[in-house]
Amino acid sequence: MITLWEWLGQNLIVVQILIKIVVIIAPLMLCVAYFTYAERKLIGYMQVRIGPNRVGPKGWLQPIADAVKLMFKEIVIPTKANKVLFLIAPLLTLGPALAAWAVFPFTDTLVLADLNAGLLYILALTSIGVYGVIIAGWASNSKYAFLGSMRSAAQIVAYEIAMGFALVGVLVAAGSLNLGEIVRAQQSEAGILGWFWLPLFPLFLIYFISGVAETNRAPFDVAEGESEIVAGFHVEYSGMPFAVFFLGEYANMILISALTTLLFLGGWLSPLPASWVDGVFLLGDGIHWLFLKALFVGFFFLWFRATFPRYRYDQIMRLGWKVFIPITIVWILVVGLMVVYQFAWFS
Amino acid sequence: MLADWPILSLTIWLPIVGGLLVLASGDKAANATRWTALTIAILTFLVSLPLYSSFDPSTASMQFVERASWIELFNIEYYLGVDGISMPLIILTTFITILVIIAGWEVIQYKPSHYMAAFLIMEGVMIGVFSALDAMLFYVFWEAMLIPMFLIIGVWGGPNRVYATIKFFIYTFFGSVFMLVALIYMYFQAGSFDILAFHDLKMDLNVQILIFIAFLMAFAVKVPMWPVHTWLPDAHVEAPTGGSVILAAIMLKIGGYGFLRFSLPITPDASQHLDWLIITISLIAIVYISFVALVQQDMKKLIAYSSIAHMGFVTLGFFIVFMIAQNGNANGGALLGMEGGMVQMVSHGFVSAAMFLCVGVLYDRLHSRQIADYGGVVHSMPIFAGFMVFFAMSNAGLPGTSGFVGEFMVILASFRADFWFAFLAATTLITGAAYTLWMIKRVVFGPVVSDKVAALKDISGREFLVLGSLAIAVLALGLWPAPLVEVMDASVANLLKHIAVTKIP
Amino acid sequence: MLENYLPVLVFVGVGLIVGVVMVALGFVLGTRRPDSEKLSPYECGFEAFEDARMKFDVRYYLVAILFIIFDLEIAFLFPWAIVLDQIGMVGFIAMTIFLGILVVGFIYEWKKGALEWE
Amino acid sequence: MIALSDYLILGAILFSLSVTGIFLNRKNVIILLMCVELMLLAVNINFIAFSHFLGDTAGQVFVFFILTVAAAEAAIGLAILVVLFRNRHSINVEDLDTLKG
Amino acid sequence: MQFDTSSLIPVLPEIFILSAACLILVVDLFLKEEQRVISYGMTLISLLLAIIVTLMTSPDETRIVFDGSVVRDGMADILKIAIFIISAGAFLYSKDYLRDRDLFKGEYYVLGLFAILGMMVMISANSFLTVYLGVELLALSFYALVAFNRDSTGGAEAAMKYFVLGALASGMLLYGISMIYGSTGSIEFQAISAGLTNPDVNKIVLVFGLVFVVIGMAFKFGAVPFHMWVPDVYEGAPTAVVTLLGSAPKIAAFALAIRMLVDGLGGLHGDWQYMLVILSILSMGVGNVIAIAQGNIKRMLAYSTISHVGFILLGILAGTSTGYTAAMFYTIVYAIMALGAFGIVMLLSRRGFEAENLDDYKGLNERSPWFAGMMLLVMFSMAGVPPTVGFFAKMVVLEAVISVDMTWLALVGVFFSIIGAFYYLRIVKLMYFDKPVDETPLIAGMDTQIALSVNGLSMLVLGMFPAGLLSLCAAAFG
Repeated sequence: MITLWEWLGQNLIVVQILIKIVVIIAPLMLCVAYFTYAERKLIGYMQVRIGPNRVGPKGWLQPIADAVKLMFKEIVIPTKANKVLFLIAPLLTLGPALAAWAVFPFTDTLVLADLNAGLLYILALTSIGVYGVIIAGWASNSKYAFLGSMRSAAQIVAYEIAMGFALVGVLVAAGSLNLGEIVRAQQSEAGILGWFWLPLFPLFLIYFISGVAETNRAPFDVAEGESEIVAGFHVEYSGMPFAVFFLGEYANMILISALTTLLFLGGWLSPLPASWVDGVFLLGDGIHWLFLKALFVGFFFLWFRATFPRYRYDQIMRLGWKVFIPITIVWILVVGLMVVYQFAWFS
Repeated sequence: MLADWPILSLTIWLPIVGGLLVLASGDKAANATRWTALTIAILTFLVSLPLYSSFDPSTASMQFVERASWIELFNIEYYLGVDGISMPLIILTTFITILVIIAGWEVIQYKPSHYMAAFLIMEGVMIGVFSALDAMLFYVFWEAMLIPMFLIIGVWGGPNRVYATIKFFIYTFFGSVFMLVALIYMYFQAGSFDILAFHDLKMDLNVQILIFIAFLMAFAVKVPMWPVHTWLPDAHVEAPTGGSVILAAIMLKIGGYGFLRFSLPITPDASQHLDWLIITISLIAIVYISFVALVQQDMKKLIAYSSIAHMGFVTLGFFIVFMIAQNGNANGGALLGMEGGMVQMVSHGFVSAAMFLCVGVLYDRLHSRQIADYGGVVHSMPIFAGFMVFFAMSNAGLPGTSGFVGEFMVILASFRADFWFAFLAATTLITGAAYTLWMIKRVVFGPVVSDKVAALKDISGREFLVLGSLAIAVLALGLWPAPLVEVMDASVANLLKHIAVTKIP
Repeated sequence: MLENYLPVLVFVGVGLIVGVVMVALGFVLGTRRPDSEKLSPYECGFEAFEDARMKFDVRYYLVAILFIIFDLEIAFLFPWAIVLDQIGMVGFIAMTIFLGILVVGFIYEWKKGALEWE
Repeated sequence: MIALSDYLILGAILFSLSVTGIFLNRKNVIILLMCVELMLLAVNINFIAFSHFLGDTAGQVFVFFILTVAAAEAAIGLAILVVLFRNRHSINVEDLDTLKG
Repeated sequence: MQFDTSSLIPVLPEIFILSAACLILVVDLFLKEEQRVISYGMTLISLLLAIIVTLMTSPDETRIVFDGSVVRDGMADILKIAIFIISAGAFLYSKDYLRDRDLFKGEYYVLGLFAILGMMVMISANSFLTVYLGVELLALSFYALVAFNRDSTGGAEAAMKYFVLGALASGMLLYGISMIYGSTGSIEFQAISAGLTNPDVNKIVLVFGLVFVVIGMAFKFGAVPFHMWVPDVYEGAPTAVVTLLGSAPKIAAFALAIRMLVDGLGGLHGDWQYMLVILSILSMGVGNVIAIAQGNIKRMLAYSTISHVGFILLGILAGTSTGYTAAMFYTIVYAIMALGAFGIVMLLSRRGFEAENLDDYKGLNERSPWFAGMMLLVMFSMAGVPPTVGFFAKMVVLEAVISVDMTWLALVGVFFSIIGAFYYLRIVKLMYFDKPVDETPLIAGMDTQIALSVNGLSMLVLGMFPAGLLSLCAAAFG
């Protein structure tokens, strides 16, 4: 028999990793929880309401209460549903949304796994999400769920292409698949003006909008479309499986926001030129910039939901195929030319 | 000089190109088409005559040679030439074709232009076979014959024509493709497809035997020899008169010619080794097939079987030479047998053509070939009856007709080999007379069997012309065969010399 | 090299475990009082009268097919993008040709209406 | 360390599985398509393994092209499947019998 | 990174065809239904120009470009030009057929051009990668073309079978390639060829790979026992597509065999020769025998194709330059014959009527003596009867086989060709000896008539003067 300590000693690396993972996931979950709170609160204010305000001071404990409520809800699995797939589907949404953070560089050095193929890994994991949606719709054996999942899948794959092209633009600009490298490539004397959002402005917009569509968020939320197909692919879900879907969706939103920050907004870099702020507390590069920027981007998710009406499905598809893809192709060539001729940002 | 002209090419291509012209002229003006065809046939005959008149009978080497590269890659040449063996057969071809065209004058009403064209093309191709000195050229002509003949039998033939023509095609095709393999094999030994080069080729006995068998398959089917003769009665019966004539008069000769040009000189050792086989089946053809002919109810079938029997003489004459040589009668007997076979071929060309034409004359009138349907024809068609009796006599080997000369020469030669061969061969004089004359008795003589026969009209001027010219040929050859024998003398002697030398290295 | 991937592997595992634990928690804590009405699929009050895995619009197939094609184009673009600064103008022109052909196909789809939804 | 032969055996197993699948499957055409994809992946494993152990990138380039072609193949296969289903209302392999092959 | 623009010149024909295909694809989109003939015309003009481009860029010596993946040599030029001409013929014949069936669409031509491009890539391939890309481009285009008539049940089914078996073949081929790559360390033919002599090469892996490569190739050729798709595809696909599929791709398949087996794996000749012997005998046997039992002319021609493939393989397996010349000659000749045969089939088909049954050919001589004559020539040529060119094709192949002391194989070949003669004769019999069932006169545009006549007469002309084409083929193997 070996003792626990001996075991820990032998598998020190794994333990270290586990600890690091917990350090990443725990705040993340907290963020997710409070993102929902922020959403309700913000939209409330935008619509001149107060939003949640009963549970705890100013409704601070609302997410906790929601979680507890969902925990005690009955899990209904419809007859004729494929039980195994029905339960696996939510996992396929949440799992990748969390696992994607494994390669996420929080600062120059603070990264769990510094992969050279980091961006590919993230692309792969975010693509898995669509399986969750399709499997959920299929396994539920409900017309609405099925319809919702089909719509959602078609939409996700359509925007995946635009997103992929936008990423190619970033890669051309950065010349690396390593997320850390991508951020470092944006470092320059120009500060905020040196980040990729400027030379890649169309791609930046498209990436973010595609991100919104990918996460099935308003105004691209026809897959849920409460007024038409009640709740889309997760109409039959209740209790914790529903909560997992829900968490997955919000975790994905945060992931998209953070990725947008990394790819276009300089990640942890300070918006001010390094020479100005060198050594100045909090104005220099640091993880706090990342948080701020991600928060800023995340805010748009909520803002969109509050202000835009839902798109029609054909409009969504048209936007994805006929607007975004041509623009991205053109802009990839533009960026390519800029890189080849070492124009401004790429000298 | 005349010899500088490409006479052989002319005789080959004139009818072929002419045939295409006839084909193109179509059936709208049928008579004009017929006249065109006839003109071309006669022209061809005239063009071929210098082959005889300018022929130098004193040499065995090839004459009227034309030689040009055809397919360089495989050393295949357009190489033509004739010697004493092939020249008479070419003249025979051009002559018979004229008769065939005339014979089909009114009889053929369905697409006459196609009919005439087929025969003209056929003529050119057959001349090509006789004059080709490049094995591949020979083979091309050899196989090309099949296409027009296939169509002639199939389109203008009798009720069972499809069966007959496909059988004809497959038999002959089957026979010849193995020859192709043999030719290609020899090409690699000799380095070219020159037939004369093949003659000088040295090969092991085993190889020779294989090649001999390959050739045998091709030629035996064509001749035809027992037991691969079964296509012939079918083809003859179903073919239109012209088809039968060409088939019997010329195509069968091509098989015999093949033995002389290929089998004997190229594989003399194998020929000697296997001569018992050929002699045996030749004798079977002569004796057994004659009896088969005896029981035929259909005139064409009867003549077809008689053709097989007569061709048995040809192969007998060709292959008896080895035994004669063994018996010590070196040259004289061998020459006799060989030349007898050749004369028999030419003679049979005339006689069988005439016999088929006679049957054709009757068939055109009554649309029946059954012996039983006729009787007493002599009463309504005296002139025709005269011709028919004459040709029947010749077919039976009556002295004074050409049929006698060849048979007699072969029988005579056989005596020098083995008495019993000669005896068996000679039985044909009796059986041949029996089946021919019995048919004549039933068809021409006796009481008139029906009103139809009584109402028969005698032959027209056109038919008279055809039969008359054949009769002259038969008579001339029978009374004075020397001109024919003379031209082939040197070539046959040369051939015998070739055969006498072993080719085993 | 490969050891870099260990945290990733562990992370994927943890991600899934989090989900599993949560669902399991729901099963443990949640009430379970199923009845046939509750378990029937949502159908606007109707009885569910047929299997819901019905035939669906062929356009979804079309989108899937288009996606496969385009996604692979992206796969080609990725390596190119990373080394573009090294392969320079030749590389750029090569990819322009590639994209040009892609655009031809794209125009074809567009005109043929493969991109229309309604 | 994993040996080259291990990869090759894996490739061979996958390959045989897919070939068996193509020949034995009598139910669903889609499974045929999946078998085809599996076969190409088996080949890819071979290529990558060889490429790695030979230290030569040609194999990996090859894989890249195989992937693309596989996608195009899948696309066309699906398209044919749709046409087939439209005409036949079935994607059952056993129903593919109007042409006697 | 250095790039030599002169290396583009050898691939100009490919570039040209690709551009033409893209251009036609786009132009066709903007055409009205009644202007569709423009796409057709552009396709033919492109093929014509492609011939010119090929001739103009023809190099004096073999050139290998793109890091050894593409080769341009004499054989490539001849085969490509043959493909251009033959596919132009196929396009020409199929116009009316497609019109009558509402299939007259630009896609047919674009897919056809892409298939041609695939063939060109196969022909010019100098590495397994290029070979694979060519094979797939060809196959993918044809999968789509076979299912071109979307309302045809048979077409969809044929396409599905073709697709699955084709993909299986590609998989086999790739698996073999991966083995060869593993043992020789290269995918480029010259390097492989050199690698074979290396004593360290693992012979077992190599031969294992070779087997799979040969199987894949046999699939593409349609050689027995990998022929299952051929009759079904020929029967199910629209005749216009079969015309294209049954003619030019055989040339590409020949090039495939030469490039892979000779250029790349020539050192293993002793090993693949036996495989090809088996394939060849089986193909000739099964093809000829089963063809006799067919009542559908397209199926009959499919089995006839299989038997001809056996003959082509005979030439290749000889392993000498004479053999390759013979096989090349045979392949080109076969493609012309097949083109003619399917041209006639399409000529006889009308709106709403497919002249597929053998009985539809009854009495063709009554209805149109000229085209009956052309079909006669094609059939005799396929049977290998002189003076048609089919005879010489057979002859040179037999010659090649005999030259390597495999006379027995030549005998097998001729034996089966006699069997084959039977069913070709049957067509002739139907056309000439039977009364027509259907008296509808044949209508065809002047262009089709001329093309068909040229096609038919070429059997005869090439048969009388085969030296030119033969020496061209021989020059390819210097």
